[in-house]
Amino acid sequence: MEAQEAKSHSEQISHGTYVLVWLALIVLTCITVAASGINLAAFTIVVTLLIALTKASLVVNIFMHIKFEDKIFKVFLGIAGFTLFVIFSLTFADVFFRR
Amino acid sequence: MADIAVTPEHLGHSYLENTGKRKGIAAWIFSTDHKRIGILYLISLFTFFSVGVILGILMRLEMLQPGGKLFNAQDYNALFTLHGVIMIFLFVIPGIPATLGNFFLPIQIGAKDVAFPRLNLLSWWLYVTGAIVILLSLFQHGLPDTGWTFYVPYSIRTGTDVTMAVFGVFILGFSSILTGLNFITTIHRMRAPGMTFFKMPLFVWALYATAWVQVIATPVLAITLLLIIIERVFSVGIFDPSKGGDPVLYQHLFWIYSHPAVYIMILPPMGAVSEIITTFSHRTVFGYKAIAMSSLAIAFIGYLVWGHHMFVGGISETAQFVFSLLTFLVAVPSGIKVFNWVATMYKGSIDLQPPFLYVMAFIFLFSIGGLTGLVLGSLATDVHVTATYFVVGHFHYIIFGGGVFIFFGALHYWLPKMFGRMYNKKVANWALAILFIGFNMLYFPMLVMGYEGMPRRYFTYLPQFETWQRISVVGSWILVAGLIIMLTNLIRGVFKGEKVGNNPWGGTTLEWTTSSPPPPENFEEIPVVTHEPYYHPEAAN
Amino acid sequence: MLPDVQNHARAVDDIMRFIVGTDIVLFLIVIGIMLLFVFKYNKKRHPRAVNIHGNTTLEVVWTVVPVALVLFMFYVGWEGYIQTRVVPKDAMPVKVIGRQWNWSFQYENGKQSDTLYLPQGQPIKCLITSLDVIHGFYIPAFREKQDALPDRVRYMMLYPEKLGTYEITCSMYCGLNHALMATRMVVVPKDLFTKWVNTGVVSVPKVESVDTTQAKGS
Amino acid sequence: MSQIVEPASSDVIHGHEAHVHKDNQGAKIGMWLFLLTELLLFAGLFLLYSAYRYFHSDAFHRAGLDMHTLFGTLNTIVLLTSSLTMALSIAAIQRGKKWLSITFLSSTILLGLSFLTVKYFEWSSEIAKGIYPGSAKLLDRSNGEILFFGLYYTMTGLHGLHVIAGMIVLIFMLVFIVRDKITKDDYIKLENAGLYWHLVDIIWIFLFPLFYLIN
Repeated sequence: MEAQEAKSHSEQISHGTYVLVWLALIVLTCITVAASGINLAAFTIVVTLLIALTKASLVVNIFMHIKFEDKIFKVFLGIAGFTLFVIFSLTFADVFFRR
Repeated sequence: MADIAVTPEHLGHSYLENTGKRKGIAAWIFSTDHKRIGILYLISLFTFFSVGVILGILMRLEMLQPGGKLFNAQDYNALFTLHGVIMIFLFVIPGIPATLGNFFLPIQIGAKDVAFPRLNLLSWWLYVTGAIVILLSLFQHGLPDTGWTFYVPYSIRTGTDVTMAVFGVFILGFSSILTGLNFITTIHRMRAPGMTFFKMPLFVWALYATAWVQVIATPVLAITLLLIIIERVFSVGIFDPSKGGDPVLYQHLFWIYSHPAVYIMILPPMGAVSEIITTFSHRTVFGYKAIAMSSLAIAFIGYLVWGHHMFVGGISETAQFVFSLLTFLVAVPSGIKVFNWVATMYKGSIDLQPPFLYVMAFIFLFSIGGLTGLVLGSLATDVHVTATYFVVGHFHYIIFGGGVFIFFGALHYWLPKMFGRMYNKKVANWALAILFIGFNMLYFPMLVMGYEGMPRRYFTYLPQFETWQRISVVGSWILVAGLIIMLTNLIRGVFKGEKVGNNPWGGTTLEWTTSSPPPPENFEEIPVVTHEPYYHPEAAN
Repeated sequence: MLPDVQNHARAVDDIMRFIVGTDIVLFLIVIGIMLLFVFKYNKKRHPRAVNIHGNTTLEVVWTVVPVALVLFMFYVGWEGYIQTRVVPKDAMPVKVIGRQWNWSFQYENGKQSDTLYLPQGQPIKCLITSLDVIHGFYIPAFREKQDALPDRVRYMMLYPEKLGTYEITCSMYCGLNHALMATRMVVVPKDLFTKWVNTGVVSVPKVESVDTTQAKGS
Repeated sequence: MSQIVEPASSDVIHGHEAHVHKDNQGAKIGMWLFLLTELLLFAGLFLLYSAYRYFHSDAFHRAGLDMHTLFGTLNTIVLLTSSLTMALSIAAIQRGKKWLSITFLSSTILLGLSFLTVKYFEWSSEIAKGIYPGSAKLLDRSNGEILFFGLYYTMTGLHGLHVIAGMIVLIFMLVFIVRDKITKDDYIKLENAGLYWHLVDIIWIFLFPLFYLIN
């Protein structure tokens, strides 16, 4: 029964959408390479990471169908994202403030 | 799941009888039946537990007098390393989830098996492989001597066979991850009709929280250990200070896993305690939702406190502030659980059977462990007592006095279900009394010695500690006597015990509705759940 | 317990007493109530149980009160600790160098010693580092400890008030002779210390002649 | 892998059809949980990277000068394209187009192979320059640079191992499709293998700017 649901979810995506997403990914890659050439000092890393995040969310949402999946998968991703946030922020509570 | 018919051929059979093609040991070590896998784990776990106990006894024996008369420094260092690695990674972490969890999780939610039975079997094989790899490290270049924490840079520089031991632990990590994801999927997908999340037994809730910790935390340990191997074998600069590395970052990564691992060790016992207390109080549990939610809260806050292992290790003052604060907060949900358990006894009709007595011992010992934890969470006092015997005493109170005592208690609780036979209850009570006395004699002196400044991992000590050390050594003998009596009694019960009915204790969760021992399919008919897990119709409302 | 050797050690003991005292009270309450219930609601005395699903007021109380209590404990512990991180201007720096498996100490004028001689009444800033693996610089009588890291210099404050000899041990496992990586800290009068640190020939109280038991606990 | 994507049951012992438990959603949940563990495995490395970059930001930039942005960009495009063909392969099997699916899946595997080939040339060129773990030339450089290259080899190496693992899984899937074990009605294995492949892609999306776009 659930298999039916899952199937209908992913079938909503057409070949065209996939190709469009791929094009967007390639364009974003080119932008990020170009942006890294410009000297934006500390912002370079912020810009490149933001672009990487955008690319990753495209892959997760469309290629990996998360956009069309049940809520539970989004909850799982949320748990992982939150864990990452916790691990990084607490470690950096040390790293940033070392004397 | 519910639409699957049970064929009558299973009526009267139990999972213990071979019905398939395989015979003898092969019918067990290749079985995908969660119950058989649970038993396999049980046997392997207790084998390694015995090894760990022997190592522990030898360590204590060394402390009979100062000066390292029995072992030299190298041997003693290997002893505590192996004792730690074996007890932590081969016994307590797989612990209740792999054994009793495997056995009872599907039954308690009314399922036929876990979601991925073959993966479950693979987990056991990975466990065995990991254990063998760790044991192989004994025969290579000398026993590993880093302590179970494998702190860099010592673990990178020592000439002993750390690589092998670390690789073994790495494999065990995978076993743990697979068990965790299996349990989460099982709980999400395989609950019997009517079994909503808030009708699940609290043991299942505890396993659910634990499984999340296993899935989310273990990979961090895996990569950390892998980095040690990469650094040792390929001399890649990652943690070694001579190549610019930062050993404190290793400690961060190590404890990001290893602190939550404490909750892998203690949450399942907490779940079992909730089961046992309600069963023997013959009433419903007090504050079901609070207990269920505090399992998740503990698993979650358990992630935020790893830094308290490093208060003197070189983290910033900001980090010290944050981690100390969060550490104190994690005490609260554990406290809530204890209060709820005690409140569950209120106006109950308490039957003082061996499992319940284990729970009383647990509440006693776990309270001491938890309350000494407050001393360690407080920065001013932690600086003094950390890395001393105080810490050793504290975590043995938590993990051994808390977790492992309930492992024993839960075995006493569920053994009649698993094998359809009862152990000798009188002997069980005596064994518990001996264990309890031995335990306190062994570990309470450690708290005192720690406060007086006895650092841990010393093969010798100053003469002023001699009295306390000797009390502790004698305590270890008593404890072992208790262990032997208890295990012998249980094993005897499995084979020769008196036969008992399906529900010897008057339990209300689903496992008590099926036969003892359960049939291969767990239930003759898939149960339909209509009421709360701890519904005692005989009690007044 | 351990001797009064510096203000901070007394503060730590006070905090310890406060936490352990609270612990004992809480412990007795929990265990007392448990035993009372086990006795009162035993099957024989109380054959018919009552299903009680919960009590919101009670549950809120036993959540809020512990939160307040642990927050207070946290505050006390943090205050006690952060005082020790203050470095007075007149602090005398002493380099503490750990290596497998001994400690050595270096004074401002370059004098080196295996025993830590300190002048009485002088704030000391120990600059702790290691030459190989991580060690733990631990003076139990002073309730102070910091890890010695190979790549960094970390500090720890000492305020020796009383003359005497005190144990220094290694608290972080560092290999074969970890347990033997011990030395002593000797607090001597200021004038004697000045002479010693400048010439090294003045006889300071011999380690053996000092009653060491006072530094080693009960 | 196949254990993860394949829900089975205890019928091995009893050998009757009655309770073969087929739960695609469950299999997908299991797979996602597995992906989360992979994500957190790499998270440890990213954490190390970010801390070390904070400590040694100048040295990291200096070390970045020795990186081949071209190889990195090329590989990014290769891997993104392989993700596209992977997704298309699943879309094809959903529509029952077996041979189209096989074509796309094979191109995914070939793209994975090209990724590894580029990686081979990239590493060879670094090693030819004398930059490899433990080399005298590397140890002469500053601590931050040693760490940068240590992490570079570890992270791209581990990622490369994941690409190899993914390719092996995909080859199995290819065989399954050819033998009609994966069909229009039962393609969960392929879907889960695809999820794995996309995850490997996502990790690379983050590795790329951190190592190749730092100069």
